[in-house]
Amino acid sequence: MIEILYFAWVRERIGLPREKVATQAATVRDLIAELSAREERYAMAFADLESLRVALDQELSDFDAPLSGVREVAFFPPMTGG
Amino acid sequence: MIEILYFAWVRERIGLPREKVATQAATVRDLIAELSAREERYAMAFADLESLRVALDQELSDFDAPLSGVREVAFFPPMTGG
Amino acid sequence: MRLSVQTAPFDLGAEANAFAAAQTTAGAVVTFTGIVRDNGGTLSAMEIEHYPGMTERAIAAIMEEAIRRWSLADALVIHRHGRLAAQEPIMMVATAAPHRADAFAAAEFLMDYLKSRAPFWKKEIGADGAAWVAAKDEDEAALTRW
Amino acid sequence: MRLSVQTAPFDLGAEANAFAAAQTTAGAVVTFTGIVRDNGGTLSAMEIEHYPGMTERAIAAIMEEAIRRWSLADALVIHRHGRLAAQEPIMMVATAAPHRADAFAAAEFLMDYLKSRAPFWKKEIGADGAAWVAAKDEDEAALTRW
Repeated sequence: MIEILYFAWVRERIGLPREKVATQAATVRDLIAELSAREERYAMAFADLESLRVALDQELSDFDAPLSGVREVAFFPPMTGG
Repeated sequence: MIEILYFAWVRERIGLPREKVATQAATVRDLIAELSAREERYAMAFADLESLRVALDQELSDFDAPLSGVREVAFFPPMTGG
Repeated sequence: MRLSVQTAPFDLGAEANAFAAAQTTAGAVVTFTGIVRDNGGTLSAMEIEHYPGMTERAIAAIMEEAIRRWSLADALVIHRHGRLAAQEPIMMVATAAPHRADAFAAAEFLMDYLKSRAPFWKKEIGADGAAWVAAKDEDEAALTRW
Repeated sequence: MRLSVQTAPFDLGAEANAFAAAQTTAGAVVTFTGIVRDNGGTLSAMEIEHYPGMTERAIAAIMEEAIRRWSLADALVIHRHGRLAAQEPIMMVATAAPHRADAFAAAEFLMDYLKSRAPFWKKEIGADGAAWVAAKDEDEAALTRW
């Protein structure tokens, strides 16, 4: 089981802040394909990967990173703090 | 009559903060020569022009600037504020 | 080094005084404070979302990098989240170093990295509705100078 | 814009708060504070001499230049003279601008020019006697970047 977190407009499009998912996805990209195949709201949230960022276990990562051993995946738009 | 002001170690070497001087000096350099000829303490204070700065009527200037119309001349070392 | 991610307002002056008073070797203290702009009266509030856990880790890593690179005597970051009104302070950084060039460079570095690498997202709430603030290309570009 | 040349101590926090609170269009406030370093315990006091009249003129001209070049919303300079103890604040600058890059650049510009173009001279008083602080080549060199 992987815990998936969504922030900002990704959270709003998918309609929930976090969920637990049973997946065999090997990479972040595979996980995104799995989720997008589920429901339209996921497909919409993940439509443009250019405008998305991903963190694995709270470290910024990239879509080709392997998921083996990862417990927490977070998807969000580019950050706008400060 | 020109009012001459001295600051920091220039003031300490010459031994006074300000004085009024009657002079016909055409430039700052001429005024320095006049003062240096007066007494050893002036000659010492003006020995190294590289380590001196001059302001005319409270604006930074240079040693070749003309004195005509100037009411206040100030000599001091490079500034070290902030 | 002190780091606080909080919903409560903070007192810029009290923080700056406490930070400066704690310095014994630093001759230079720089602070930056970000304030919610009202965009000519169109903004009624700002909502800041963040990623608890990752936020603190990311900011701590950025601060440690700044302290190391500029041999800072000290550094402080306070960043709020939740709902903020126009004119309220969003965040502040402070840096202390023996010389001013290091304190300035480290404060700018902290700001550039906080903007683009700490997981905060801002939403502007106005009379016409709410909109997420888009990341600026110039903020990403600012990172390349370090 | 406010400029004060004074012997009295000032409260960095109170000044920073008052400056930030007065801003209505600026999203970014930068402060710099210079503190008397004790040089590892060898310094007992600092004496700052200045040129009354010229000091105010020179600082005002530098501030006006900074406000013009970076379209600042506001600027503040406080600089003390007379006798200061170790750990006391010597001076501060504050800048306010819509964006942080302008507030940072203007604050650094103000500091670089104050250091080398405002008529202040510092004398360090220690156990071994007193000595005028020599101007640093790097302070003069810092001006060339603007």
